[in-house]
Amino acid sequence: MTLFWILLMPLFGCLMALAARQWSRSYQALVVALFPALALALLVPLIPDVLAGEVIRYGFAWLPLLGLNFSLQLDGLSLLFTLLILGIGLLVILYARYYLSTRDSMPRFYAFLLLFMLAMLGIVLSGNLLQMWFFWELTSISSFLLISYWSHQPDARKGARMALTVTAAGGLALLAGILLIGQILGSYELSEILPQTAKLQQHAAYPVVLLLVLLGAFTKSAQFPFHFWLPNAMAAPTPVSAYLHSATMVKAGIFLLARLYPLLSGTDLWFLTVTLTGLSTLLVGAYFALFQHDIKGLLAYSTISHLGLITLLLGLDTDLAAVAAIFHIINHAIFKASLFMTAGIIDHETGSRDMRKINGLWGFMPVTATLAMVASASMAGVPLLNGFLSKEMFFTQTIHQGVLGSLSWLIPVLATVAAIFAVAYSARFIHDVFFNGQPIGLTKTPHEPPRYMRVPMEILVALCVLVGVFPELMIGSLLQQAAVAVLAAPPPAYSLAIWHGLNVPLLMSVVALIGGILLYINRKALFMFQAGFNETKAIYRFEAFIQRLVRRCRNSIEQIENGSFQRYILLLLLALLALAGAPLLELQQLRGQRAALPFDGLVIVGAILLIVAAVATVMVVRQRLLALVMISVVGLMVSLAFVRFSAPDLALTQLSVEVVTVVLLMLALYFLPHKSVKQSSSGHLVRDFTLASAIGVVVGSLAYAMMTNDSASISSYFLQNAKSGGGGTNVVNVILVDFRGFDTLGEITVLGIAALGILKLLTGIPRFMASADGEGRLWSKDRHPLLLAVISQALLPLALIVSVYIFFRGHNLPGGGFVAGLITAVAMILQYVAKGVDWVKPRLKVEYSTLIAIGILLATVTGLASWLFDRPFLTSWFDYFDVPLIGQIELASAIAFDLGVYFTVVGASLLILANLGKITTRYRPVHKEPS
Amino acid sequence: MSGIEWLIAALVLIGAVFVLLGSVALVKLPDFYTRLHGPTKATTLGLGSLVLASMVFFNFVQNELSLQQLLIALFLFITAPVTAYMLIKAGMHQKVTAIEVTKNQHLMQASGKKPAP
Amino acid sequence: MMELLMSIVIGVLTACGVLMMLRARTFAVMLGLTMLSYAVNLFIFVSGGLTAGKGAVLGRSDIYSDPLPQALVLTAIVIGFAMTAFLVILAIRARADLGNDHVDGNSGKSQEDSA
Amino acid sequence: MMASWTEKLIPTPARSVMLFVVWLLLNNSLAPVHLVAATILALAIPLITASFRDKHTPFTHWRLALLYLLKVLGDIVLANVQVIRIVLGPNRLLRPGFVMVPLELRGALPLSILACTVSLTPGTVSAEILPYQNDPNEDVGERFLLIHVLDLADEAALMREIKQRYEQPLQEMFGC
Amino acid sequence: MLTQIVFVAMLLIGLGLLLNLWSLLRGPSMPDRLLALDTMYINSIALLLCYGIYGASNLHFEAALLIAMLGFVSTVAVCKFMLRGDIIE
Amino acid sequence: MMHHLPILPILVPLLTAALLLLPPFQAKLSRQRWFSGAGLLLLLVVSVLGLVESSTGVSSFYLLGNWPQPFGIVLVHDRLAAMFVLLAAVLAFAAWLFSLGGEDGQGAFYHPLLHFLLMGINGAFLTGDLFNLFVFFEVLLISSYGLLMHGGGKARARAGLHYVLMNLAGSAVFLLALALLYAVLGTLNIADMALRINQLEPSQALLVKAAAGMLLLVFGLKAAVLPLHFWLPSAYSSAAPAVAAMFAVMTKIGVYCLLRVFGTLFTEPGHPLQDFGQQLLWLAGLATLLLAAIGVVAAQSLKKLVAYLVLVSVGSLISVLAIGTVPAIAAVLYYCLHSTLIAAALFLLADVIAQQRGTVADRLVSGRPLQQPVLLGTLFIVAALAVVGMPPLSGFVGKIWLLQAATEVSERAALWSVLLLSSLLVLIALTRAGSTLFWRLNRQQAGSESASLPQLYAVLSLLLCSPLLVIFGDAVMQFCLATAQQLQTPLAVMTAGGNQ
Ligand code: NA
Ligand code: NA
Repeated sequence: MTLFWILLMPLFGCLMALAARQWSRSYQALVVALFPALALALLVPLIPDVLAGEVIRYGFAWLPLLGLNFSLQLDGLSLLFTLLILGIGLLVILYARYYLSTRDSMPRFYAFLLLFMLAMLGIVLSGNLLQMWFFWELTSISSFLLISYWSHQPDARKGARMALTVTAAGGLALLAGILLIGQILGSYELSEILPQTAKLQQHAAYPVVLLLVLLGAFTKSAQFPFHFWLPNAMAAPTPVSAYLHSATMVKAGIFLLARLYPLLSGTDLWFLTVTLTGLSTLLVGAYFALFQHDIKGLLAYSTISHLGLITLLLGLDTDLAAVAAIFHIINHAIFKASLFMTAGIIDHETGSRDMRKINGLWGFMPVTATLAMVASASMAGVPLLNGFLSKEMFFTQTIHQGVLGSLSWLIPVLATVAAIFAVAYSARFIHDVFFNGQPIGLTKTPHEPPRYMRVPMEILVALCVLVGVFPELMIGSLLQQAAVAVLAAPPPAYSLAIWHGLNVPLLMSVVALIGGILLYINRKALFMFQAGFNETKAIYRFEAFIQRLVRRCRNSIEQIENGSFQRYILLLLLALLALAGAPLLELQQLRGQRAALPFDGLVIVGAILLIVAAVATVMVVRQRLLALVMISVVGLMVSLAFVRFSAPDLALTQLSVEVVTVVLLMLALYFLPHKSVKQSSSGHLVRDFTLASAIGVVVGSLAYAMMTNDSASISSYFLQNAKSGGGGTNVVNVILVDFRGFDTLGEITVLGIAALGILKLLTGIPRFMASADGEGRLWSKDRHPLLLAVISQALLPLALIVSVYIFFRGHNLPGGGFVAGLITAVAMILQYVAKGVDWVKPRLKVEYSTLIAIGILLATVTGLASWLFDRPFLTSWFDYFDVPLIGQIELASAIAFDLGVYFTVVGASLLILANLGKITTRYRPVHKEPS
Repeated sequence: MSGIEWLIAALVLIGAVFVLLGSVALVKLPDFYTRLHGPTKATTLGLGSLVLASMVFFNFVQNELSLQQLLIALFLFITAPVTAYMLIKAGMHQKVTAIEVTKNQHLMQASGKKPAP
Repeated sequence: MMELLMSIVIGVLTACGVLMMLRARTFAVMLGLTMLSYAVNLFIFVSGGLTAGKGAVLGRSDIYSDPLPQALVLTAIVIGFAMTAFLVILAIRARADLGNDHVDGNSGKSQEDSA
Repeated sequence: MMASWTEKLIPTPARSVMLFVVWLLLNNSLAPVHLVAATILALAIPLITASFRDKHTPFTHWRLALLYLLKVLGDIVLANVQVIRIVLGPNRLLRPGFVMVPLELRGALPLSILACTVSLTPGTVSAEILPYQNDPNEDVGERFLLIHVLDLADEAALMREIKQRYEQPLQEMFGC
Repeated sequence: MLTQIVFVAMLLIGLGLLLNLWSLLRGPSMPDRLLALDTMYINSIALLLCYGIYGASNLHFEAALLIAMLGFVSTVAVCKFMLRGDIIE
Repeated sequence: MMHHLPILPILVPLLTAALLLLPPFQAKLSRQRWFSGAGLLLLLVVSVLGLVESSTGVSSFYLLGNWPQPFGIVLVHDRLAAMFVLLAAVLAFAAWLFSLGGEDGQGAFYHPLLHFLLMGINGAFLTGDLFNLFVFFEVLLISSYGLLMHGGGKARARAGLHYVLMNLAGSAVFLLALALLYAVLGTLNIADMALRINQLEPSQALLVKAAAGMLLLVFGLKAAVLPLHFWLPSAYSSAAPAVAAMFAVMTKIGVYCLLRVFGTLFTEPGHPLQDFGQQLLWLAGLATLLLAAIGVVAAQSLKKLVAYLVLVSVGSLISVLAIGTVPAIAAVLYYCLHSTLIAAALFLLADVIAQQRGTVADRLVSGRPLQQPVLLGTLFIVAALAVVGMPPLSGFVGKIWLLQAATEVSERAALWSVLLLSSLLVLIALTRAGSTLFWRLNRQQAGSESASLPQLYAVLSLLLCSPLLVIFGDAVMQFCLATAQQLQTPLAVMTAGGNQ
C-alpha cells in the first residue's frame, strides 16, 4: 500500500502544481517539491527491508481480461531507480525554480515534470509488463510535453515530435513484444514470467520477442541507430535535460533490459545484438560529442555514449558486467545531471550555450566552474571519482567476455578508444568553457548563479566524490540488491574499491586519460576532418522524411480516391459482380423444382415493350425529356406486369408513384440542363456496357433460379390469419397495416423525413429562371391555359372521392392509405400545375409539415393504443357492429393506422412538389415575340 | 355461347378494333396535327364499346352489379379534350410543322395574339 | 416459361439501370436508379414465384399468390420514391451550388468523365 | 335565410349530385351504408374543395344540359365512322386545316365546355382559346376558338355548324 | 369461346401498343412522342377492361381508373413543361 | 411498462421528432431545443434501463402486433442491442448539446431529423427481422442525408451527392439479397433464417451464398470497408460538426449488422456456409486500416483527418471481427464504444478549433493564435492520446485487446504489423496536426470569440467517456465479454427456447 502512495505522490504534485498557479514562484516550487519529498519519506522505512533482500509487492486486479493488473513491486533494482527519480527530481524542482524565467509558465512546467515523474516511477515499480508499458508510454507523452515546453521555437516543436515519434515507435514494438511474451507465457506478471526463461527462449517466437523488446529499449535509450532524437531533444529547458535526458527517461530502456535480463539474456542472439548495439552507440556518441559546439549537444552525445556503455555491459556474457552496468547507471545519473545543471547555469548567466563564444568563465563563476570540473572529471573517469570506479569495472568486464568469439579482443580495444574520446570531450568541456581566453560577444556579463540554484549541483558533485571515495559505504548494499534483482540470483563476488592493483583495466584507464588529453590538444586536424562532412541536423532530415511521407501518402490517396463517383460505383458494382456471381458459377443447374408457367403472346408483347422502352431510355438518355417519356413507358409496363401476375395493389401503387416521380423529374429537368453533351469515350462505354451486361446476367439468372426454386414460406400463415386475425381479406394490405405494420410505420417515416430533408435542401436555394428551353425557344406566355384550369378544378372533387374509395376498400380489396394519399396528392398537384403556387397556397389552411407530423403521430398513437390493453405495440383490433338502418360495419384500428399513412403521404408529396415549384422567380423577363 | 355473350364478344371486338385503328392512325397519318385525331377515336368509340362490354359482362354474365366502368368513360371524356388541347398547344408552341396541304397554317402563329378577323 | 421471360426482363432492366448509373450526369444517374428500382421491385415481386392467379384477396380466387413479397415491394416502392425524390432535389441543389450537373460537381473533364 | 343556409351547406348542387352518383358507381352498390356514405361525401367534399373553385356563371337549365349531352353523344357515334374512313384512306386525300372561330360565348366554364365538345366530336380538335387572359371570367373584347380540322372542305359551313350546334345551346344554358 | 374472343381482342390491343411504341420511337417531334405515350395509356386501359372480362374479375378496375387519371396528369405535366418549362410556377 | 422497454428506444425519438414538427415547436427554436433535449434525456433513461435489464443476460423478444415469431416482426433486446442503443443515445446527447451553440439554427428541422436518425439507428440495432432492418436502414439513411446537408454549402452538396448515390445503390443490393433469401428460405426473421439455412440443398445453399455476398457488400458499404469506403471521408469531413459526431456511430452499424446478421445466420458448425465472408472481411479490414492510416497522414484539414480516423477504427474493427473468437468480438465491442465516442469528440473539437482560427479554419496551415489555446490544446491532446491508443485513456485498452485477439501466428503477423504501423502513422499525423494548429502561428491577433459553453460541455462529456472506459474498464470489458459470449448462443436457439 505504501508503494501505491509513493506512486501517487507525483500525481498529487502534478495537480497541486496546477492548483497553486496563483502563488509566488518559491511557494509553487516548495509545494510541488513537497510531494516527491513525501514519497521519499514514505520510501525510507522500506529501504532496510529491500536491502535485506525482501521484495515488497502491492497490487490489485485492474483489467484482468487484458492481463493488466495494477501491480507494484519494490526490489533492489526498482529501489535504486526510485531513489534516483525522486532524489534527482527534487533537485531539479529546486533548480528549475531559478532557471525558469518569469515569462515561462511555472505551473505548466511543474505539472509536466511531475507527470513525468509519475510515469517514470510507474515504470520502475511495475510488477506487470503491460502496466510497465502503460507508464512507458506516459513517459513518452510527458517528455513530449516537456521538450515542446517552449513551443514558440520551431526546434522545440520539431525536436519534441521527433522524440515522440521515435520513442512511440519503439513503444509500439515493445507492446508487440510484451503481448507476445504474454501469449507465450500466459501472464504479464513479472513474478510469473521471469521464472519461465527456458520456456520463452525455446519458443520459436523468441527471436521476435527479443527484437521487439530491444527495439523498445534501444529507441528509448537512444541507442545507435536510434540515437538521433536525443541531441535534438536538447531544445527542452535544461532542467528537463538534466532530469530526463541524463538521469531518468533515457535510462528507462536500460531499466527494461535490466528488468527482463533474467528472461531474455543468455542467448547468443542477446549477446550479439545488445553488445554490438551498445558498442556502436558507445563509439558514435563519444566521437560526435567531441565536435559539438553546443554545451548541451556535447552532453547529449556524451549521454548517448554512456548509455551505449551500459548497454554494452548488459550485453556481455559475464554476470559481473550486469553489476557494472547498474553501478554505471548510478554514477552517470549523478555526474551527468550535475553537468546539465552547469550547462543550464551557463546558459542562464551568459545567454548562450555556444562553446565558441563562451570562454574563460573561471574568472566569472569560480565555484560553479570548480563543481563542473569535478563532475566532468568523473565523466572522463578520473580516479577518486565515481565515474572512474564503474569505468574500471567496465574495462575489466570487456576483458573477461567472449561474446564475439575470436574477435572478442576488439571490444576492450574499442572501449579504450571510446574512453579516449570521452576524456577528450570532457577536457574540451572544461577547457573551452572555463578557460581558453575571454568570452566573445555575450549579451550579458556572467556571474555566479543565485545561491540556491547551485545547491542541487553541489549535492550531486558531493555525491560524485563520496561515491568515488567510499563506494562500498555509499551504495554497496543497494548495488548488491539491484544486482540480485537483475541476475535473479546473488551476483558473484566483486569488490568496490578504489584500488585493485596494477592491472590491465588500470592500464586502459591510463591510456584513455593520456590519449584523451593528447587527442584534445591535437584536436584541430580532427575538427577539420569532421568539418569535411556536410551533415544536416537530424530534425531537418526528420522533417524532410515526414514531408516526404506526407507527400507520398497524399499522392496515393489522391490516386485512389480521385473524387470520381464513377470509379466508386464501378468498384461497388465489381464487388457485387464478384460476390453475387461467384456462387452462380458453382451452381450446377439454374433451374429449380417449381413447375413453370406457360407464356402467351400478350406477355411477349409486354416484354418487348418493356425491353425496348428500357433500352431506348438508355439510348436517348442525353435527350432528357425524351428519356423521361421513355422511362414512363417502362413504368407503365411494370404496372401492367403487376396486374398480369396478380398484384393489383402493386399496380396501383406503382402507377401513382410513377406519375409523382415523373412530375418530380420534370421539375428537376427545369433546373438541370435539358440536354447533355456527349463526353464518354468509346472505351468507357464498352467497359460500362460489359459490366452492366454482366450484372444484368447475374441478376437475371438469380431471378430465374429464384422463381423456379420451390421452398416453403411463412406466407400461408398470413393467408390463414388475415381475416380471422387481421380483419381484412386483402392479405397484402393486412400484412402492410397489421402483420408488418411496423415496416409501414418506418416507411411513412422515411417519406416524411425525405420531405423534410427536401424542404431543407430547398431553403435558401438561389432562385432560378430559365428564359428558354433546350432548343432556345422562348416560353409560351400562357401561364395557365384556360381549359386546363377549368377542368382541373372539376377533377379535384372527383379525385378526392376516388381516394376516399380507394382508402376504405384497401383493407379488403386492393387499395389503402398510401395509394389514396397519392391520388389526393396528384389531384392537388394538378391544381398547382393548372393554377400555380400563388393561387393554391393561400387556399390551403394547413402546413404540409404539420400534416406529416399528424400522419406519423396518428399511426404511432394507434400502435400505442394497444398498450392500454397490455398488448405489444401495434397489436390490431377490429370488430363488426350492427348499426340500425345501415347494417353491419367493420371498425378496425388498421383504419386509423392507414389514415396516418394517408396524411403522411399527402403531406410529404405536396411538401416536396409545392416547395420545388416555389423556387422559380415569379416574373419572367419580358421577351419580344419574333415577328 | 348465349346471346349476351355474343353481344359482349361483338362489343369487345369492335372496341379492340377501334383501339387498334386509333394506333394505326397514329403511325399512318402524315403530321402531328392529323395524328392527334387518332387517339380521339380510340377514346370515344373503342373504349366506349369496351366499357359497355364490360358492364354487360359483369351485370349479366357474372350477375353482379357493376357500373364502375362508366367512371372510366366519364373520366376519359372529361380529360381527353384537355389532353388534346395541351398537346396541340405544345405542338404549335414548338412549331411542329403541318403538312403542306394544311389550310390556314398562319393561324398556328396566332397563339397569344388577337387574330385579325 | 414465363419465368424465363421475366428473368430476361429483370436482367435487361438491371443492365440498363446500371449502365445509366455509370454516366456522369446526375439526371442520367437518377434515371438509372429509377430503372434499377423497377428491376429490384420486380425481383422482389417474383421471389415468391410467379402466379397467374387473381392476387391475394381472400375469397376472390382459389390459388393465391404469395402476398408477402407484394407487401415488401409496396414498402420498397414507397421508400424508393422517397429516396428518388430526395436525390432529385439534391441534384438540383448541387447544380445550384456547384454550377453544373456532373455527379462529381465539377464541370470540367476529370480523368474518368463520361456523359 | 333558408336559401343562404342551403347555399352554405350545398354550394354546388350539381357537383354534389355528381359525387353522390360517383360514390355509388364506385362501390357498385345501393346498400344503405353506401347511401349514407355517399350523402356524407357529397356534402363534405364540395365544402372541403370550395376554396379551390373559381366562381363560374351559374347554370340552372338542367333539361337543356341533358339535351346537349345527348346531342353530343349522338354526334360522336355518327361522325366517328366517317372519320375512320378518312383516317384509313390514303394520306394524299387529306384536307386538314386550321379554322379560327369568332365567339359570342363568354365565361370560362362555357368556353371550356365548348372547346371540349369540339374536341370530342370527331374530326376537330380545339387548339386554342384566344386571347389569353389572366381572369377568364372577365369579358373583354372578342373571343376566338382556334380549331384543327381533319377534313376541312368548307370553312364557313364548319364555323356555322359549330356556332349553331354547340355555341348557341351553351349560350342558352348559361344565359349569356 | 368468349374468353378466346376476348383474348384475340387483347392481342389486337397489344398490337396497338406495339404500334404506339413504334410511334413513340419514331417521333419525330416531342409532341408526337407524347401523343404516342398518351395513346399507350388509353390502350392500356382498354387492355385492362378486356383483362377484366377475360379473368372474370373486376379487381383491375381501379388500376384502369388510375391510369385514366394519372396518365392525364402526367401528359398534361409534360405539355406544360414544353410550354412553360416550369410546371409548378 | 417494463415489458415495452425494447421498443421504447424507437418510439421515444419517433414521437419526439413527430411532435417537434407541430406548429408550436416549429415556431420557436428555443422550444424545439428544450423539447428535443427532454426527448433525449428520456431516451438516455430508457437506454440505461435497457442496459441494466439486458445485463441480467436474458434476451427479451418483443413481438410487434403480438404476432408470433417468425410471422410478425420481432425486436431482439439483448446485451448487444442495449449497448449500442445506449451508445447512440450518448452521442445524440452530445450532438444536441453541441448544436445549442447555434448550429441547430443554420437550417430547418435539425432537431426532428436528429431524432428520426436516432429512431433509425435504434431500430437497426433492435430489430430481429431482416426486412425491418432494411426499413430502419432507410430511416437512418434518409435522416442522415438531411442532416448531412444541414447548413448547406458546396462541399456538402458535392459530398452529399456521392453519399446518397452510393447508399441508394447499396439499398438496391440489400433488396436483391433480401428477396433472394426470402425466395430460398421463405422467411424474413433472422433467427428463423438461420434454422432454415441448415436444411438446404446444395443448390439452394449456393443461392443463399450469393445473397450473403450481397449482404456482405451492403454491410461493408455501411461500415465503409475498402473498396466501399469512398463516400466516407468527404461526407464526414464536410458535415456539420454535431452531425459528423452523430455519424460516428453510423459505420458501427455496419459492424453491428455483421455481428448480428452474419453471427446468427452462418454459425452452424460444419455447414458449407459456416463463417461466411470472414476471409474477405479479414483482408478488407486490414487493407482499410492501412489505407485509412495513409489517409490520416495525407489529410490537409483536421476534419478530414478525423474522418480518416473513423476509417482507421473501421479497419481495426472489421479485421478483428473477422477473427471471430469470443475474445475478438468482445474486443471489437469495446473498441466500438471507445472509437465512436472519441471520433465524435474529435469532430466537435475540430469545429471549435476551426471557429477560433478564423479564415484558415481547420486547414493544417499556420494560422492565428487560438483564443483558448490551453483549454483546446489540452482537449486535443486528450483526444489524440485516446485515438492513438496511448495510455492512460481508453484507446490503449481497446488497442491491446484487439491485438490480443490475434492468437495464430499468421494473424499476429498481419494484424499486429498493420495495426501498429497505422498507430504510428496516426501518431505522426496527429502530432503534426496539433503542432500546426496550436503552435505554428502567424502574426495575426487571436480572435475574440471563445467557444460557447454548450459546445465545450459537449466535447468534454464525450472525452470524459474515455477515462471512464478505463476506470470502469473491468466492468465494461466484462460486459463486452458477456455480450460476445451471448452472441455465441445463436439467436435461433434462444428463439426456439423461449418465445417472448
Ligand atoms: Na569556448
Ligand atoms: Na373533335
